[in-house]
Amino acid sequence: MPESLTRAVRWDTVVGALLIVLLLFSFSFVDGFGNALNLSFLIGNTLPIALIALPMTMLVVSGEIDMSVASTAGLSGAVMGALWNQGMTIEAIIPICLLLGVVCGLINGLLVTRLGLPSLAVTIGTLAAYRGIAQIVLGSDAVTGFPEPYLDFSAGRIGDSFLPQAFLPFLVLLAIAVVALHATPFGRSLFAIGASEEAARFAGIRVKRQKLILFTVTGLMASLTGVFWALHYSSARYDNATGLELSVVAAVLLGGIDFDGGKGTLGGAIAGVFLLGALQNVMSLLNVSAQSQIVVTGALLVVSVLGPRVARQIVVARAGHRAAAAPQLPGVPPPA
Amino acid sequence: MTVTAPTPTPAAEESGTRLMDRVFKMRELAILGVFLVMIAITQAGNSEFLSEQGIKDLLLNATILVLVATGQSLVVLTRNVDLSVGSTLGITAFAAGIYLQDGGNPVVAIALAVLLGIGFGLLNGLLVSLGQVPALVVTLGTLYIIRGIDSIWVGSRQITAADLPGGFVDFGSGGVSAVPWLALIALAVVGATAYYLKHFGSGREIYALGSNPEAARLAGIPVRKRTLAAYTFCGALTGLAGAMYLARFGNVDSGTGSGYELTVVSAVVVGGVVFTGGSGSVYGAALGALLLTSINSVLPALGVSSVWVLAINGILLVLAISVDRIVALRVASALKKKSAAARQPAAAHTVSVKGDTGHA
Amino acid sequence: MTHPSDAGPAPVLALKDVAKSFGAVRALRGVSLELFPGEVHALAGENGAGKSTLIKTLAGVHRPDAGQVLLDGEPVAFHGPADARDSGIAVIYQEPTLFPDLSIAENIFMGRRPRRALRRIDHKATHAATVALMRRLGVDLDPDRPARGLSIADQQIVEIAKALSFDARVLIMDEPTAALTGSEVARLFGVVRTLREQGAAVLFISHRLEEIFEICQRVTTLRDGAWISSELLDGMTEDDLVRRMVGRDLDELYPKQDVKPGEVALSVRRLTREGVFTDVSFEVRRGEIVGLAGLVGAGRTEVARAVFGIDRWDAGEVEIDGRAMTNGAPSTAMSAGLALVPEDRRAQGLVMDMSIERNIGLTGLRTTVRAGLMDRNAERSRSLDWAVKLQVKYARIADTVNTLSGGNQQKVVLAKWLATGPKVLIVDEPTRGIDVGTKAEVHRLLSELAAGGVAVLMISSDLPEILGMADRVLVMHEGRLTAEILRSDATEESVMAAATGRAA
Amino acid sequence: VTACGGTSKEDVKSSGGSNVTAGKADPNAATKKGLTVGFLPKQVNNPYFTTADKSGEAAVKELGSTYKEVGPSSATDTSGQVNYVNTLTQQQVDAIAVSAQDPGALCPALKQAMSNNIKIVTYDSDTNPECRNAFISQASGEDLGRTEVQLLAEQIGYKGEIAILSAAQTATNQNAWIEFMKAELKDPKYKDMKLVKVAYGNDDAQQSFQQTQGLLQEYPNLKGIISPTTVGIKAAAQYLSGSKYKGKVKLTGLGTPNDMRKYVKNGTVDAFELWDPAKLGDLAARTAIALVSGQITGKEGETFKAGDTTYTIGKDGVISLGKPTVFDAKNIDQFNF
Ligand SMILES: Nc1ncnc2c1ncn2[C@@H]1O[C@H](COP(=O)(O)OP(=O)(O)OP(=O)(O)O)[C@@H](O)[C@H]1O
Ligand SMILES: Nc1ncnc2c1ncn2[C@@H]1O[C@H](COP(=O)(O)OP(=O)(O)OP(=O)(O)O)[C@@H](O)[C@H]1O
Ligand SMILES: [Mg+2]
Ligand SMILES: [Mg+2]
Repeated sequence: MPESLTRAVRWDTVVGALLIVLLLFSFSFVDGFGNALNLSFLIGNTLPIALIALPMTMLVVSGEIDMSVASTAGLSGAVMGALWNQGMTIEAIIPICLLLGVVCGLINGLLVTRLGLPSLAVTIGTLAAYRGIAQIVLGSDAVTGFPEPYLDFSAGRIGDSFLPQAFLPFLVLLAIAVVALHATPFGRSLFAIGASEEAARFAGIRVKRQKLILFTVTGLMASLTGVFWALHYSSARYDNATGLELSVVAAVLLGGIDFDGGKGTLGGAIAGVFLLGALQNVMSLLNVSAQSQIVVTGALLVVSVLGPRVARQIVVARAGHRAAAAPQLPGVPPPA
Repeated sequence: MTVTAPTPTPAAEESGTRLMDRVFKMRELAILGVFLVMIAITQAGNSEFLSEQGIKDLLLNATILVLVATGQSLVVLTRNVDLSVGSTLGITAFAAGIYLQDGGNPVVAIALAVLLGIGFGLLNGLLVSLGQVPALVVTLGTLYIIRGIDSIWVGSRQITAADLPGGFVDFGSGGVSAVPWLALIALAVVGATAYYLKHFGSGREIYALGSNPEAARLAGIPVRKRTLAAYTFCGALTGLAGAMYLARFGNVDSGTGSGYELTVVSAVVVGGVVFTGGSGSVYGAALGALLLTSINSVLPALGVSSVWVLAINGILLVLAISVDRIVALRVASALKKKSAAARQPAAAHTVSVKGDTGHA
Repeated sequence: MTHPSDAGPAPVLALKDVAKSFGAVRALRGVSLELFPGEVHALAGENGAGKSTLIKTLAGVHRPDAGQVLLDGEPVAFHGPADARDSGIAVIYQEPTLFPDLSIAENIFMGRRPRRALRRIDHKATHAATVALMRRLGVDLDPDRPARGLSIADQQIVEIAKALSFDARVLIMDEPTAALTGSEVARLFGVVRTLREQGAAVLFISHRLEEIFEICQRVTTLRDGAWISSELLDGMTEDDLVRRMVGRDLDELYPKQDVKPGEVALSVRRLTREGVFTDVSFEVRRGEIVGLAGLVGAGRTEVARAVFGIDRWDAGEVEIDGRAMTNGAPSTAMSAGLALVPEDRRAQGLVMDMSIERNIGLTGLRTTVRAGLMDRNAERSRSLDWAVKLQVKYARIADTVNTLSGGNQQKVVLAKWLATGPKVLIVDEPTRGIDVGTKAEVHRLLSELAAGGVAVLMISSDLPEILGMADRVLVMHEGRLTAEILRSDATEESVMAAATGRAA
Repeated sequence: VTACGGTSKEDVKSSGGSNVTAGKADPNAATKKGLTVGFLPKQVNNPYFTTADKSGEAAVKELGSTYKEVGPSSATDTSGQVNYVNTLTQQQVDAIAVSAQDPGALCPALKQAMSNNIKIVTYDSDTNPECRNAFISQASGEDLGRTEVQLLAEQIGYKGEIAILSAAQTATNQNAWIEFMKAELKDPKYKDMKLVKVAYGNDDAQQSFQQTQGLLQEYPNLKGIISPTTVGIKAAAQYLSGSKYKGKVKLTGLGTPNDMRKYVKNGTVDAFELWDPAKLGDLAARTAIALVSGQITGKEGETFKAGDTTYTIGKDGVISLGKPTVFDAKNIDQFNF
């Protein structure tokens, strides 16, 4: 019993439970939370974070991080705006933007894998570089007026339900990511790389290649997010999604992904994303001021890591006492 | 079974060591080199750049970042991180400001900021070391908490230069000819910290526990105490930096210092302090800070349109760490070849000695 | 079973009825032990018997759940390793615990450096003391070099130097010789004898029984965490000792079957990695076990790494089954049927935070797959099969490997690679830290594999093992192959002569 | 029109329609009471918006309704602002007064609110016209841009190099003002003045500081700086007052009297200007309630009375506050905001 308890007290389970509690609470007690419009807004505004959280979780599991995601998103939004201004068709623009994201991710990946640079440093650098290039590309323009079908898709709902239209494609991506991380050899090797890169290499895992793939996918997803962002808010500006990386990192951390690598589940990460999103929504509806919301978010982060730790320590201590109290076997008599 | 292994010749071994030493000093030298080249180019493009005022500005700009980066590098050395520095900077600056606004004594105000910084450092340190939870999460949490408390406390108030004693504000921009007081303070702090880290047992233990926490525990190093001390020190320096910020900019509101943590982390990383702990120096971190802030001064001075500044900034940052890395790799492989030559029997040995004098 | 009183004075350090559990694993139960001054006391037992746990209890790393630690007859409660150290207890742990970023000198004197005025460190004195220590151990390591990148053997030597650096009343050594070759061991024993004569109490663990008989006076055996016996070694035979440890008689330690070598499976031609090894050429045939001997640092491990593709080579070629290997590509080598059991199990062999199951599964990521997805049942049964075959001692297959004893960890590494069904198997120090029983088991396994047509290259610093198991012995000296000796001609003398470069 | 059959900007333009407020104004309708008006500034805790919103609150209360303020804590958190529009919609307030971080991004949410019968007033920063009922403009961009150039020209004697220190490159209002400054400079009387550079300090004290340094190093002959942003002018003033350029390089722009008092008194700054943010908030509140009461609908030409003044709605639903106030050593002590 204590053992199953220890295993149950995992971050991701705790976060998932918290999310459910919060939702139950909000549906019953918070005015305006449960209606379809609010829920669709809640989900729609959380989607960009959730989208980037997918590859970010994998990256963190493999022991790396990409701080440049928000800038990549901003850059692809800016390019989208600039090309749109040029009169290109949106159907041609979107693939170009995604390709750009791939290039951004590839650059990060090559710097990390070929030169062996720490990814935190590299991506803090490219965070500035990509955002700067976005500024050069689009300048002070705020491009609007994208075609209605696209705007509807990224901001509209499915009929009168609470689900944004973009939610279904997200679910597909989520499913792909979950399978990739938790059920494929690729995912398995990421956990090994994150926990011990050297041991993974000695097991014949192509560490560099896997990492390069991951960074590239992260770039792709970031640019997809950038396109989605520009359409969702129907505004392409160079500073779109500024600071999104911290929200993603906070959510992923909250979801129990260990930044030392090798641990965590995508379910936890996504639960973390929606927990933060829902919490903010609920607090706003309850008229909690923005300042207090920040304190609550911070406290939640701290508690989410301290809580399970304390619980586990109590459980382990109890188990220890029990084992010690067990009757001692007499020493085995030595052979004659 | 009792056979003695042949001992390699001491001379060859020593040459390897000296080269090795150089590699390690290299890290700081590379940054210094990049910095000097950058300054030289800028001066060539704009002769006003290194005027007395220009040098003063350069140093003043770096001061606050140098202080916080020094504190941060101590924390990073212990294989932790403190993301809450930006928030702490903001709240300590405001605390000092509000005290001065009511007619307080500047020295007490600085002490107050430092004490408040120590308080938050202790909070972080206690959470990390006693809770044994990942520093990244905890300090991201305290980043939000302290910022929230700051904004609730500060509200829409702000401290402006007019509210502060003239002497305090003058102190923020004054100095001995081109060297500002603030820069002297920062220099003293960096020097003292570096000396402490090298020459005191507890300083070495900070490196040790970041290098291998498990071994540190077995070696009887008081891991929690040292971690706590590193955080407290970081908090103290951030508080000091908060007071300096107030003196320098004369202007504090609820947003002061937000987003600063990324700049600090960049400075530390560019300065060659390794994020997995145990390796790097505060000189490096300080140089990293100087390099980063100087990029921001260099580009406007060269008349680069501010549209380009951000991009160039980022690219330079990536370049700086790449160059540093490539140089390190090159030297390491040269070193390997060299020691290989040294490991060969007698004939090769003389060659390596000759090679060595060539280098000297 | 009582301790003879003629051993001299009262015990310096003792354990009385000590118990210690980790969750459900009862690592120690009711164990007692007495260390006397001027005596080297051996601690023997199979892998997982609880030896390291006992040592950590003595050293203040673990707090006993029950029972007492007695220092000079008085019960003490160490609150941490520092307490034990301050009471004059020096410990060498089984796994090296160095600070990779600090210099060797600093590693040795961490916590008790010579000081100058104002409690500043005296760097010069530290350096000088380290040089002196190194000389005493007869090794040549630069005191200012960082510990990062030291071979396991060198790390072990630094650990020894660390323990010797203060005049401990009690010296505790957990498998200090596991990574060392004859010469270093001889030096170490010289030093231990001196300490013993000066009145220190020494506790010594080794799975090499001949070492126990060479240096120790008394032995305590543990089995499954329980105390079995404490007695003088005088008059005991190796078989007696083994029986106490294992509880039964042992199989033959070197069960080498004679096999007729088949065609060439691994062929290495003129392989060179600058500064590390030069012009290495050899072949290993199906059914053959080829030993690779040499002194520590001769470059054996480096050759294996390059062949497997971990490091790139600068010149030469490697062929497996006639297929040329790509430079620096372990995955190609793996798919060609090569397996490498690496030297450093903690860093290279295992992902310490992963379960036993997943660790063994890591080499099967390409085979335990159905429709592109992991086949969890196949993975589990593959892992279970091999864990059982190698008699890994664990509570649950889903436990992380860092809860296993050192020897059992080594078995997991072997399992992981044997599970790939290799054609060519390179084992680097395969029995380091493995108890005699298991060692025999591993040897039998290698022998069977060879009999089944696998080509085996065995790197080992355990000379008897090489002599007992190899069909042919290759010897390296300073990065070059200096000799190839057939089984019939191989003796300790001939191999050592080649290894030290005396018979080039 | 396009070759590959996709959708491009031109296609969209032709199909785009604008949302014109329906209904008819009844200037004599009674002012409704018991309404809820939500204020959504760009950033809470920003002294400027606090001043504006405080007087908005006073006006709302005076008219017998309930006031509430929500808002993001960062001025670049556009998605946060969108969330707050949504929150206010959920809470079914009667009107929202919002200062938009982005002209386009808030539109879907604002339209959603309007379709829930909530009246939208923008103040300080506008959105696209079809996403709100009315916009309270602090001063016409033209007035601000031109007067700032005039102020500086007088201070430097219509001669020498000048530069502009703006906020973010994307700040819509800043850019509009800068355009008018450039237009004003075309006047022959400024023929000896030359605008050498527009720098951007991103409304960040440190960056504005360094941009000022850069301007002075790059253009040693610089005579004056216009900073049409309160953060920028404050930082530039602080830098100048602690440097050798104090009093030699003139500085003007938009600042608050409390921020700038010290620099006016110590001679760093001669004069600067600003509208009264309190009036801005007041008018936003009154406009919102007039909209809900049906006294106006936001059409061009409608008039309504707010306090003692009667305002006329201009083109695109823009209501202008009036000319800015110039502050100098003589009058600065009469103001406190
Ligand atoms: N930290 C731990 N957590 C859980 N179990 C542990 C831990 N440390 C040791 N054990 C278990 O305690 C038992 C004794 O291990 P110990 O390391 O003392 O064995 P040992 O005698 O030193 O073996 P070896 O010869 O292989 O080194 C083993 O079953 C091991 O799995
Ligand atoms: N130039 C050098 N300077 C310092 N150490 C070196 C140098 N070259 C090699 N070494 C050490 O010696 C080792 C090289 O030999 P390697 O480990 O391959 O030898 P080995 O014969 O397998 O010995 P071992 O018994 O340690 O496995 C390296 O791992 C390294 O730690
Ligand atoms: Mg052991
Ligand atoms: Mg080896």
